[in-house]
Amino acid sequence: MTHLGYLLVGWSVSLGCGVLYAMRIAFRGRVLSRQVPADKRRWMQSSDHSNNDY
Amino acid sequence: MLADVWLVTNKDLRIEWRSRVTFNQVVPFALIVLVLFGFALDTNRAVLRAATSGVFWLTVLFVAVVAVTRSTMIEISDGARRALLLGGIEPVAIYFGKTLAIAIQLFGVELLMVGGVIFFFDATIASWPLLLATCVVATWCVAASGTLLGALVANVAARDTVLPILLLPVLAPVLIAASRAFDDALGVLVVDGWVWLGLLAAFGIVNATLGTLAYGTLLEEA
Amino acid sequence: MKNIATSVDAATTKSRATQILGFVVLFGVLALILLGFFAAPEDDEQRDAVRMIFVHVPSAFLTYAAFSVTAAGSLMWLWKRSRWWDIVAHSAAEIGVIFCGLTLFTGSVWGRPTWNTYWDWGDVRLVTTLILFLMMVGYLALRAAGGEENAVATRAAVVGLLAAVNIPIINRSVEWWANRTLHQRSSLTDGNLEDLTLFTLVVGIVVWVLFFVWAMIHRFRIGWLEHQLRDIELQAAIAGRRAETANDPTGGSLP
Amino acid sequence: MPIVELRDVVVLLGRFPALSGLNLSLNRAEVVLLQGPNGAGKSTLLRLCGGLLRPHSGSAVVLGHDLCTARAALRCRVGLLGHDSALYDDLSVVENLRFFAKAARLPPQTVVAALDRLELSRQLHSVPVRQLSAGQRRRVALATVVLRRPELWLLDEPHAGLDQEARNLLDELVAQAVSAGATVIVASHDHERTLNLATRTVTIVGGAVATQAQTAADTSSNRRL
Repeated sequence: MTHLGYLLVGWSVSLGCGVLYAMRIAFRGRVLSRQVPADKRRWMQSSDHSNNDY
Repeated sequence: MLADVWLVTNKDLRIEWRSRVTFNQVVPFALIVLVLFGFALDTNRAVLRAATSGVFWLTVLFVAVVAVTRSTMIEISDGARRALLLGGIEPVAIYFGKTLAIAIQLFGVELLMVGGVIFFFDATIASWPLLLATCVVATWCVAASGTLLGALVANVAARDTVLPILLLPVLAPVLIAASRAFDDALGVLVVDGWVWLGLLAAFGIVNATLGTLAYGTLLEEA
Repeated sequence: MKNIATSVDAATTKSRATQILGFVVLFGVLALILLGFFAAPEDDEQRDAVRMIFVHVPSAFLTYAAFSVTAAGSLMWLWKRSRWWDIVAHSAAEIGVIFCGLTLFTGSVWGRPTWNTYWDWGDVRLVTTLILFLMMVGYLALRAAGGEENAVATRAAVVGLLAAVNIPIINRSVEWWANRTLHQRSSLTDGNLEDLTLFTLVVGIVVWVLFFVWAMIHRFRIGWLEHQLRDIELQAAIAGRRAETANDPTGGSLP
Repeated sequence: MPIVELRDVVVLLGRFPALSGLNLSLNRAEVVLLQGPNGAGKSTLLRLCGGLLRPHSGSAVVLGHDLCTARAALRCRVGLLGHDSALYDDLSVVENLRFFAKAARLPPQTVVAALDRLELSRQLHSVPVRQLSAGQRRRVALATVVLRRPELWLLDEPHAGLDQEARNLLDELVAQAVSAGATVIVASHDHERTLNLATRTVTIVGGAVATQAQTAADTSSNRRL
């Protein structure tokens, strides 16, 4: 296969970045989840009391 | 409305006239940058001449960062931003007033810099109308984007570092277009400078529109 | 993604849907590697270097998709002032910057064997993408600089829109600047690609989009949790202040 | 209709709740003495009433303007004297006042009238604000408030840095404004002085009202001016 070095670098950096980022957000989500009580972890529902009427 | 714009411009220019910050610091800074580029590129006269447009506008961008910072600082020091808000002037008038003040100052610096490149870089002017028109329009673009971003970072703690990070990429198209137009005006490159000028005008209009829409919100909340 | 086998843990940002999605992405990546390296044929001119297309083009596609989401989220924040849209804009910007960096990187690495250069200042899309990258790095830097939550959101939204508005102009300007480009005209539409190459490219885009969705969901939930944490912190601070009021040492006595 | 109507107002400075659920209702022509320890939220309350801050939660209406939506309209009708003087250092006294007068669309003669009212000598008119003493600076800042004839006066430690003569002048100005129907909120440590005028004292602790009381000036209605 020609240009194998270039291909390996391009592919591995792309996939590596994806995997690292995925691990990072999964880990960070885990850490943060432990700090927030379960009733506040409903993603789609707003519990925002601040004045959003501008 | 126009009276309010002039009120703000007049105020900023008057403050500049009294404090001479731009004149005493920015003009020497601009000339030093030009001279340093001269040292860096002086081995080859042709290289220096070919690079003149780019060097000129790159220097303008650096100067713009200083001018915008100064324009923002006027309103932050001693609660003057509060004064501006309490004054009852429309945010749009404040935006255009401050933009105009920055533009006038930058234009003055640019005229001195044109003298600088003629003197140090051996530049010859092929078309004065194109040169001056480019200066006017590009300066407006720089001032319009700068005023908007100046208000945006005004209350950020790290505004001195955040402003260039945001402003310089936004001004990249101005650098490109103004340099090409200057290439034509200086007779360095065979391009149609007026087409580039049109592009600059489009950029200026778009960014001033965005500034008009966003400035009030930024002044109130950010 | 690591412990897919375990049941849904209460204290994570994953859910049944994201777990399945994560699985699909993993298999998709494996399939893409097999397709890209072994099934797709080599190009007549570029030889095997063409296989870079399967990571480069999907990344570029996602860059612009992600920043469009950021622009939309910014606009919606300024209009509706809903925290939801603000977090969407932030999440998409963060993921977009990563893909934008990868686009630039894979493009350069691909450019070396095919165009014999890592970088060309005359290339329209290259320069446009670089400026976009710098703008969005500025966007994230502004976010990171911190401040009051709503103020940060408003500032960031203006920068997000500024980038979105300026990119087409930059694209036009650089095009005029050079009137030349190393990029082949849109690879997808000119019909020069082999069927299997085209199929692999489509698989690549689909896999990348699925990963984007997976990452967006997780990143959004992180943003949401951070917002909740700030809210909890704020409620505690308010309660603390109120306690001061209740235990007023002077008892409100007047002179 | 109350001039100031605040209910459960929370105001954030950064992430700090400077006001933590404050309730306050003021009527026309009241003079309120705002007391409380440092960091209690007095200045924040004044800046809020001046339309410079947005409540994070709660409802706040000042002079009929909702502070969540109509701060710009409110700001034209209030006069705020803050800790800092809100003047342009490099402009002269007259230039500063002219700028504010033009911004508020007031006739030019109001500038001279305001300066005369504050007894600023003519020699000082063309001096850059940078060169003024702290007391003179304070007088000019006060002139920018007087100039606008606000319906609500918000004075943050107005007596600080003023000499005896200027303090008397300030009291006189406030008394005149009140008799003309203006409402005044004064945050001050100088109790004795301000108490003469105050119809009410409000003590703020921890970003909320701890106590409030009517004062002699109000009940006996023979204010010593």
